[in-house]
Amino acid sequence: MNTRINLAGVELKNPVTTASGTFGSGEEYSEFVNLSRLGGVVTKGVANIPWEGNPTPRIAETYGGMINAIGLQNPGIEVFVQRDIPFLKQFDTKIIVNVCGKTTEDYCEVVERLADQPVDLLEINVSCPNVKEGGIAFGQDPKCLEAITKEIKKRAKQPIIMKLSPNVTDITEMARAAEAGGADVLSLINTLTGMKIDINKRAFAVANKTGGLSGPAIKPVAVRMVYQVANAVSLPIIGMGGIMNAEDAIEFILAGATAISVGTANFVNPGVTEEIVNGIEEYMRKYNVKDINELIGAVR
Amino acid sequence: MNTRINLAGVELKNPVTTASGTFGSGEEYSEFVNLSRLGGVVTKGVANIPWEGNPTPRIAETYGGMINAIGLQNPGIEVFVQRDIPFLKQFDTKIIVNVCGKTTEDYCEVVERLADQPVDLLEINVSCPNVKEGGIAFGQDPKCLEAITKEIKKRAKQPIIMKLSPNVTDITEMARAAEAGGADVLSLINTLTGMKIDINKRAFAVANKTGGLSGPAIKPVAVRMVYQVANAVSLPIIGMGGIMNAEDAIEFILAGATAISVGTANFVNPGVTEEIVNGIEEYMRKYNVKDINELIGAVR
Amino acid sequence: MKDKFKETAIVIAQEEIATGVFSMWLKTDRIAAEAKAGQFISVYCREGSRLLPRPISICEIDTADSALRIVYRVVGQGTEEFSKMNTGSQIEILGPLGNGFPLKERKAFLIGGGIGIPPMLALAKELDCEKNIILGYKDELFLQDELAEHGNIYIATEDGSCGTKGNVLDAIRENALEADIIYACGPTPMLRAIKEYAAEKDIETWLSLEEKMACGIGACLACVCKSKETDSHTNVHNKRICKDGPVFLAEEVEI
Amino acid sequence: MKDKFKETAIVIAQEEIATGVFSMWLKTDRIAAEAKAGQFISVYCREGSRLLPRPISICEIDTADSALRIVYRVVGQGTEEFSKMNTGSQIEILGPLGNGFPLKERKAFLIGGGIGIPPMLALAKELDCEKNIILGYKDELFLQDELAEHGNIYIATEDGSCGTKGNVLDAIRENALEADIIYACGPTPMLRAIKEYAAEKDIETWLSLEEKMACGIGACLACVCKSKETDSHTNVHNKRICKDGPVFLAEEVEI
Ligand SMILES: Cc1cc2nc3c(=O)[nH]c(=O)nc-3n(C[C@H](O)[C@H](O)[C@H](O)COP(=O)(O)OP(=O)(O)OC[C@H]3O[C@@H](n4cnc5c(N)ncnc54)[C@H](O)[C@@H]3O)c2cc1C
Ligand SMILES: Cc1cc2nc3c(=O)[nH]c(=O)nc-3n(C[C@H](O)[C@H](O)[C@H](O)COP(=O)(O)OP(=O)(O)OC[C@H]3O[C@@H](n4cnc5c(N)ncnc54)[C@H](O)[C@@H]3O)c2cc1C
Ligand SMILES: Cc1cc2nc3c(=O)[nH]c(=O)nc-3n(C[C@H](O)[C@H](O)[C@H](O)COP(=O)(O)O)c2cc1C
Ligand SMILES: Cc1cc2nc3c(=O)[nH]c(=O)nc-3n(C[C@H](O)[C@H](O)[C@H](O)COP(=O)(O)O)c2cc1C
Ligand code: FES
Ligand code: FES
Repeated sequence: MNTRINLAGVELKNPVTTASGTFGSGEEYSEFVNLSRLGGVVTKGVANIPWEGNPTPRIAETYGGMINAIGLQNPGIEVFVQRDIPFLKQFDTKIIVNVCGKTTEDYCEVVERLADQPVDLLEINVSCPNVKEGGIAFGQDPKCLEAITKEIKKRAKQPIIMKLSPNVTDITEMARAAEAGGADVLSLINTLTGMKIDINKRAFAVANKTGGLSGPAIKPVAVRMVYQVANAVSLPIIGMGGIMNAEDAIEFILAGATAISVGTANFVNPGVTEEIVNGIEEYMRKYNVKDINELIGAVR
Repeated sequence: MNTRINLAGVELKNPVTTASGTFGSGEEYSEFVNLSRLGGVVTKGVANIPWEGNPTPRIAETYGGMINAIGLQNPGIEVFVQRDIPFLKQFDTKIIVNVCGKTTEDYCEVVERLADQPVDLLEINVSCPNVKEGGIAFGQDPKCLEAITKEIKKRAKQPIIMKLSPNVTDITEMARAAEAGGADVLSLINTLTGMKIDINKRAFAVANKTGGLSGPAIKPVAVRMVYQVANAVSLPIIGMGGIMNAEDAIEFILAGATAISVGTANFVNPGVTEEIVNGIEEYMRKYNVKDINELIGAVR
Repeated sequence: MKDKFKETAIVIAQEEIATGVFSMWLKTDRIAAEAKAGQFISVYCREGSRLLPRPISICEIDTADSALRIVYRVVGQGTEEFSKMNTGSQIEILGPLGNGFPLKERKAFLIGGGIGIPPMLALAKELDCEKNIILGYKDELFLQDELAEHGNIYIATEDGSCGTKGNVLDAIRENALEADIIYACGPTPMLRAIKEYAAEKDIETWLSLEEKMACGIGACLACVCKSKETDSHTNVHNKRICKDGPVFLAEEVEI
Repeated sequence: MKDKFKETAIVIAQEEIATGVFSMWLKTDRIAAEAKAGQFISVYCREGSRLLPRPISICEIDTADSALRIVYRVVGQGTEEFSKMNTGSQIEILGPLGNGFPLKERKAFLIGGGIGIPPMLALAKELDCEKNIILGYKDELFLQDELAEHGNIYIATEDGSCGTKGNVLDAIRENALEADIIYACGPTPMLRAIKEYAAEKDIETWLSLEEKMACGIGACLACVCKSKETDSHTNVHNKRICKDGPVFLAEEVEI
């Protein structure tokens, strides 16, 4: 039984990765999960310099989901390179660094700093709804997306994954723009912009007013977008959005994802990523699937 | 205590209406709800001629929501005028007819046929994700939306509500286009386009492949869009998307909705609309709100 | 004219009568008094991530005690949830829904396939005529003894472990059974074969259909089937299974 | 170095000890053995529409029986769900989480306000020194008798129905109490006032803070508070309440 998949020349032992921002750099969850069992660890977004993030409350629970407006708090690339990469190198898993920035230069600075680092893939977050500058602005305009993809691609030593925002009219247009810019892989979806109001306090539930909706509530939107993109471009896709268990992971793979990321589910069950790895293997045994690659995009 | 609200000159006894397509023309639910307790009944979309709708399965349950691809099956405007309007006239509630079509002419034909009918408001569905032509195409392009709004407005004898699609990059752009076209009221949101795959059958859960995601899962997106639109245009808004109870209804009102519609919740509890009317009154008593209009857009 | 009710029923008893097949008696307030064979109830999940009610046929009606019996197979998370309920558990239900079987007292076939068997018990009890009851199973039997109290039982099993090896039509042929009217509920391929058989023999046939449902009362148009004629309500070739059915005259519908 | 566990605990007993305030004893597998006063557990809802765990302080630790006690107020649907559980119910928990109170055996104030009182019981039991325990309530009292077994109790109530009318600082002043170290948990305005009082009197003070949490283990950065110095982990002026706290030296944090 083969569970290995290939993302732009990088072989993951299985399609299961962690969704950026929900898993730190893996240290905290390493008490619950053997990181070496995962296809890859996608780190929390890191910028060229440290970011303080947004005021609290930064999260709110919603029906079958949650809103977050962390605001990309991060220690900056220097601390990350010195602390988080060596930590992750202890494990037999791929290291996928999620990169954020306010300007194209910010992104490029991070990407260049990582050039000589033992990092396998770079995931470029151009779709964070929770910071004012940069972030989602790049992710909602195909021309901007293509341009920034080009700039980053020029400088990146590792294959680049462009992470798409679902807050767009036509996700395939964005996917094609990223492809045109030279993206090696696409990941989707980032969070849907949402809001919650506390009717007793008559106040916004997160200080930032709006935040990103994640969790199983958004899964149908995510599956639809993965399907649409898989049928529009020829790049491999990392699918995510509401994956809670192996069944959900397989749904994304059948829709066209080569790999998947697990986000909000970690908060519901800190051991979930490893359970998903096992569950995918069980499904393959049950249906006698010899190679996971047979399942990718198998429903059309 | 005043619960009356005003939509383009039409006074509703309270802000609670039914979401189009989930409540037929009220007859079936009249066994569970006293329709005269509702602010208004919004009917299932009706076209100039009968539509067969999509193949089955037309729906699928999702986490905290459901996907539907009914495909706007309807008996056509003639049957509607002869059967459904007289039925609704028996009740002391406002009649809001939801109109669908494939071309601008289709919409106009329905609107003209309703000119001399005892109908209070027309809700124009330019946002249905489940029919190939028309529908959402108008609702995802601001120019098309403005143009069709203008054409309909010219012919309509009743105030028109333009129902917006959430499947857009910038909902305020769409709202402004509808306003520019002469819309009297906006309603939002229609469903988010979603997909579900049955991993055991390796097949799409709804025959149409994609369908519209509704229910509490989408509420944060809906509240966010209502808030954004309320702060972008000066038209009254009918807010909807995942309202399950009075608390949810009040959340939409605080975000900026003048009235609200209840859709998927009817399937969970056929008496829910009346319970929401009562629950809003309770909230007003609890917080000593004299006039519901004080709550509209009160959180900013 | 209110004849449907949403109520909180109480589980009187629940029992696993075959592997993964559960029989549950429910104490109702008003639903049992209105119920007829062939109708169904919508059963709501407690778990809030599952919003839509599950349609389940009425298997027995006890008007004296205002109780209803349902028999269901665990196929997903909703039925799994129901199977965990104990005596005294509260369960939200809506019903009775649909039209039910017409009671025509002629020499009848009552044909049930798999989890389509339960409604045949209510029908067998209500129908006062000569009844040949043909039951199709994959392997494990259930409800056959109770049904035997109300007519002649013929069994078909896919694996041949009991009765005729094959399907219900094989059992009918093997036993050279005849009827003036057919009532059937079960998987679509079975219903399709019965429709064909009945057309050949020109037997009046009533089929109980299934489709995914949302409202359960005819409002949302989720659960339609294709009808031969333009339907008077929908004004197109679609009938609503939850409201106009689930029981249809075979020639009325395309399956 | 695994010191946190996700496990299915069993409810040993549950009791409403004041209006809407519940005391629950949980049988744990490994968490109780690792737990310290001032730490908390994440309690998961069964209802799937509520995904995030609820952080609840540890109120008592019984290592012998591997049991934990929590005392919580019903404020929303999650705590409502917990309050309905009975002896034998299974409940998913994650813990022990956070740092806990440092045990410094000096003349101490243990100050609890409202639902900040429960962790003071675990602390009072672990701390072997002179303890003045000052408890602030709105009106109805709870846990005061149990706390009285471990130190001198002073009570403040907003409505004056018991002890000092006013807040915990009013009670401290009214009784002319003094301390070398302060441990406090309760609403932010109370903590802010204590921080100010302690700064004036130059008393070492440990505050237990609250914030909305997602992961509970330091990974998601949802639950930060502002710190005076750049935090060594985050490299900005933010500390994670779930991991670096919930207990902080008062001058370290801005509240
Ligand atoms: C009129 C009618 C009568 C029925 N009577 C019985 C009965 O007596 N005994 C019995 O065991 N089953 C019966 N069924 C089928 C039963 O409704 C499904 O098995 C059940 O809904 C599955 O729910 P689940 O949550 O376990 O499965 P899931 O697959 O998790 O359900 C997901 C969704 O699909 C729907 N669904 C799944 N299968 C079916 C189906 N076959 N028909 C309609 N909706 C479905 C569910 O209601 C739910 O909305 C009947 C169906 C209909 C339409
Ligand atoms: C470290 C820590 C220790 C705590 N110890 C206790 C205790 O011992 N006893 C007690 O009664 N309460 C305690 N709380 C508060 C408790 O977590 C909340 O009352 C509880 O989460 C409310 O859940 P709910 O579903 O009933 O309310 P809802 O308002 O419906 O909850 C919605 C969401 O908001 C979160 N939330 C709501 N209020 C709070 C809050 N005050 N702090 C953090 N998250 C919140 C919930 O966890 C949930 O994610 C503690 C909080 C923290 C951070
Ligand atoms: C608390 C939180 C923090 C997140 N931070 C980031 C981030 O730093 N960079 C990023 O690209 N996506 C971030 N995301 C988005 C997730 O990586 C993922 O795209 C999204 O949550 C959908 O997946 P899920 O439903 O499995 O959580 C964050 C999500 C959450 C819930
Ligand atoms: C079964 C179903 C049918 C619908 N049909 C229509 C329709 O005919 N016209 C329309 O404008 N919206 C239609 N909608 C969308 C709803 O009116 C509403 O905008 C949406 O469901 C969000 O609200 P909810 O989450 O409360 O259901 C339909 C929704 C459902 C679930
Ligand atoms: S389920 Fe709504 S019409 Fe049948
Ligand atoms: S809750 Fe995730 S860091 Fe504290």
